[in-house]
Amino acid sequence: MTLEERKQEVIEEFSLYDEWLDKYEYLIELGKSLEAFPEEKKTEDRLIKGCQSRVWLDAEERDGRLFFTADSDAIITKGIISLLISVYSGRTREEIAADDFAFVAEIGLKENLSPTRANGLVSMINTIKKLAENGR
Amino acid sequence: MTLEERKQEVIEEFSLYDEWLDKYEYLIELGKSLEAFPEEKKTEDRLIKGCQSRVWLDAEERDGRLFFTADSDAIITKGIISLLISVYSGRTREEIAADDFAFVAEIGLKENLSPTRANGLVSMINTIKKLAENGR
Amino acid sequence: MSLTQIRSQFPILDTQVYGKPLVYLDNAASAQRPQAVVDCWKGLVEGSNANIHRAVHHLAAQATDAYEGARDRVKSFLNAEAREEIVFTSGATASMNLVAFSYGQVFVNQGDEIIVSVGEHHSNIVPWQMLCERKGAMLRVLETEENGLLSPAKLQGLLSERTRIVAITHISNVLGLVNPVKELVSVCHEAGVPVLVDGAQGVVHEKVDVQDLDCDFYAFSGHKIYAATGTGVLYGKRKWLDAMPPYMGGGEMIETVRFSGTTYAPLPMKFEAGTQNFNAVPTLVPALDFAQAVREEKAVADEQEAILAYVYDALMQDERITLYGTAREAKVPLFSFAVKGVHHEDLALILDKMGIAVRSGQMCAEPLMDHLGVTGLLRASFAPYNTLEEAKYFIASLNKAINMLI
Amino acid sequence: MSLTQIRSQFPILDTQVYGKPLVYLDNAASAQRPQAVVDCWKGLVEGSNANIHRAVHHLAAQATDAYEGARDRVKSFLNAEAREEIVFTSGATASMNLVAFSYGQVFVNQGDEIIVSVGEHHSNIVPWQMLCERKGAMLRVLETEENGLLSPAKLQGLLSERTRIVAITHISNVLGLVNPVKELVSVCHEAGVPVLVDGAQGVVHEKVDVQDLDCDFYAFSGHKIYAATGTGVLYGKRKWLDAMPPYMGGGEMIETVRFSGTTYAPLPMKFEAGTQNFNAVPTLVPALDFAQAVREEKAVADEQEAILAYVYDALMQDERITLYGTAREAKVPLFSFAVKGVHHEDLALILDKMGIAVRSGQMCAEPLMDHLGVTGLLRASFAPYNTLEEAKYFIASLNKAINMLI
Ligand SMILES: Cc1ncc(COP(=O)(O)O)c(C=O)c1O
Ligand SMILES: Cc1ncc(COP(=O)(O)O)c(C=O)c1O
Repeated sequence: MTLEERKQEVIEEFSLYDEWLDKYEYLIELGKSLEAFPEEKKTEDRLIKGCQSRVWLDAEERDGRLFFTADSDAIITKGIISLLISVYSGRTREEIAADDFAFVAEIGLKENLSPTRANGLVSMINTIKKLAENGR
Repeated sequence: MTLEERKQEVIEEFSLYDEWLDKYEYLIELGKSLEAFPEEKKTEDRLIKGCQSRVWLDAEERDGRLFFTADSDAIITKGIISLLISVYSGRTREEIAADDFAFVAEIGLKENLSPTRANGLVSMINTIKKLAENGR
Repeated sequence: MSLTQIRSQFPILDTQVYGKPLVYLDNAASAQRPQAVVDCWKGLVEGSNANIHRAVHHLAAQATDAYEGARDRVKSFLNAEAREEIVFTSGATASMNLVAFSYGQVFVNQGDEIIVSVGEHHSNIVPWQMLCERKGAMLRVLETEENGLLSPAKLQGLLSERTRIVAITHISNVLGLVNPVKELVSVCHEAGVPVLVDGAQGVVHEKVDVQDLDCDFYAFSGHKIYAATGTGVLYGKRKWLDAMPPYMGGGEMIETVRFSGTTYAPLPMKFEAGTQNFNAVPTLVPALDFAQAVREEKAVADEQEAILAYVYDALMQDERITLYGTAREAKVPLFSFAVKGVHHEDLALILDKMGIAVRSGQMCAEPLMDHLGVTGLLRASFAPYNTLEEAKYFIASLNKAINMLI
Repeated sequence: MSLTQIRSQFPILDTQVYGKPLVYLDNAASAQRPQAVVDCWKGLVEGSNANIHRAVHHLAAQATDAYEGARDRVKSFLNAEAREEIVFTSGATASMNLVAFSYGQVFVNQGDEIIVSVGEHHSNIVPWQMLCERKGAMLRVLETEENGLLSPAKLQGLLSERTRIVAITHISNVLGLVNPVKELVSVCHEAGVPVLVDGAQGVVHEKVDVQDLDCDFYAFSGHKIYAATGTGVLYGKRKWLDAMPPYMGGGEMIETVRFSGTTYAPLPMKFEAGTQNFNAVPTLVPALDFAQAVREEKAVADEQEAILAYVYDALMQDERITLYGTAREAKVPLFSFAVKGVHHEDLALILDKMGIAVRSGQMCAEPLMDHLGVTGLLRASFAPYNTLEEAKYFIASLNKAINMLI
């Protein structure tokens, strides 16, 4: 699936949920299903600044593509980072760097997750971009 | 004239003036007609604190009665202190100390002369009272 | 005043969030403002708007009267001895910084000690840390008892020859307990040590009489007690305020400004540098009137007591929940708690979507969080306009949210 | 926008005082607030009232957006490079105290020098005097030229190896002249000395571009530029703000609070201790929008120019009157003057009774008064909602008042 297709898919998935609580149920599920993140990787340099809850993000490059892993101590945040990962993992640096991350607003996350949380989201996005641009 | 009669007289004089500007004309006249206050008496201890313009007040006791002299660098203030003097000069300490100075409000000075100026007025009244109670 | 009448004074309570009626339980962060406060502010701005104190024109006179009238109201509200002991600031934080700087400037030297409790808000810790750093003084920390209260005996044990001031909270914004301030002050005064009381929460829940408490300083914010934001109060005993240098310079806090030397104005002007918040400070009058009126209203007291009992019991009985600040006899309806295995922020986010505004996180009391061994808590804080019904909806919603997350 | 349309946004302008239409010419002390500012404040209080930044609930999000939106607006208004360079304070006085303390704490030591001009407002003198006293530094005073302006050449002559900062006003609140700030800054920067510009009046009358001026700090108050009281701005170049310790402690100006040591939040939070004035700060948006709109309006510019010309000429031509701040090319419609043989306060009192609000006294610039050899002055300061007709009424009334008093 191309990046565009995957984003479209996420937008459609979210459009199924009218109710905020259902969106959260979905994010919680996503969070719970996120692949385990090794404790020893929860280091300062992998911690994303600007989130109220703690979020760790790591990237590995394989065959010219970036693969992300992540964790958070809050489950909804974990669901959000999980969602981002599911979209951006396996893409090339160029693809990620060129993306505008606008789909996040389209699924209503940005507006509705409060400014602090939104800042967290912005921080997550910025970190993903930075990883794509510079590597760690 | 007793203190009460003199106060009544002042209230009646002021009631002649509907217009604030006329009251001020009258106060200016009073100020201009105030007996000269010797320059050498313009000392710190005769200066009334709490007035925006400078006001000096002095009291002398003769035959058990207090006689006030005063000056100010602003003419309306001078008119006001002149008015106060014309009411309280020649009274006994007891008379002054017992007075409530309420006639000042009745002629509209307190409310209309702004808080700072009103504070100045309050300071003048307090100084007159203190002079009556303690002497200088 | 019935609860309905009280609620009708707060139009915001009819707001819908995400299509649900707003249940505002973040009152400890900031209260809502009654219509009378809005009207007061609007009336001043539209009718009596001018800079205060010095000008002699009509609008300035009106504005000054409103401002100085607020000082009289605060004086009577706190039962201070004199109006000169009431200093207006921009908030409780500014009040405490003022004391830390100005008292510290004269009375705190190298090697001296300052005592704060572990349960203090950052605003009653950081200014003292900054002072200690400037002066080479040391901060001593009074721990809370198991039930969350401060103990006069323990405080006594911490006082030393070098203690220069004790800074403690009346009611912690996390624990929601009324500390025995009078006894704490008395213990300090026996040792000749003055006490600053952080009354940011205390003034909201308790009738405060500074002469009875005998505290040396009492600080609070307008916005937590229904007044406009940007307003704050510092009560200080005259003997201290007189002995302290100004905190900020400028405007009319002076007697004479000369390049050869400046002298300062008498109290309270000495501490009110620059143009004051003259549109907002007078809103303290309707705000404190409201606070006092509801406090004296039996219907309100009953509802508050019912809320307190209901929520306290519900939280204490739920085995998944750990409530902090459990001393029932000293409790006000302000509850901070952890839910086992669940992040406070997740709860806050879900409750928000149910229309409920609660606070999550460290609540500006990180040392207390560390002390309690948590990264943050969830807090629900009630005001006189909250109902038992809302409390029940909150508990039911909390239960639902926990179940979603476990 | 016609002048009538502008005036209609200020309901207070229809007030009658003593049965006379209000003519408000005390704008330099505080401006009036347009309807949009009242509506903004009211809308926030009644619809989006909650403490900002940390809470994750809906009202807090709205309140935070409004507050942080104001930061963006101020950034664009001043053309700052980054929003982190915009710090909110309670007013210009607080902004300047912040710099005097925090910059002074790191950069000013015993024997160092600070330069201020003789024409400064107390708020840009006293904080520096207090700093000098704490640090054993010295205040050097830059005198104004005969026409009231500050001269870059003269400033250059005053700079020394020990000069650590220069603090000067953009427009004096007494003299009403636009100082050549860009040139003054350039002279200082050549010597490696940073410059604080007191923009309390400047921001009202001039389009300010801090990157063009290249000043290091720029301070102003909301209430003088149509916003709610209790709001203030400090612009500071990031390199300075980053290097400065916080001024006040508490609330969310921290990264981590530990008794073993506290670390501070990044800009701008580091300087915003305690609950901010979240109901009022967002009023800067409609206020600055208004300021910008009227500035770009030709009808307003023409009327202001006509007022300036009319009043300037009238005052200069009257032999009984001495106007201070005469440099015509740098003049804004703010006039301070003395009348021979007449006390300024008498004039202000009489004008007040004619409906005219003017300021009398030292105007918080006592050193300048001493320098000019007067005990005080009368000041009339005009805003874009004032009319030429009002200016004419003022001059006629002044004449009448003088005649009453001579
Ligand atoms: C030139 C100047 N600087 C500083 C100030 C102080 O501003 P504020 O009193 O609003 O803090 C004023 C106004 O009073 C002023 O006119
Ligand atoms: C106990 C306590 N102290 C101090 C403060 C600080 O008050 P403010 O932020 O209004 O300055 C607060 C509120 O945040 C508080 O709850």
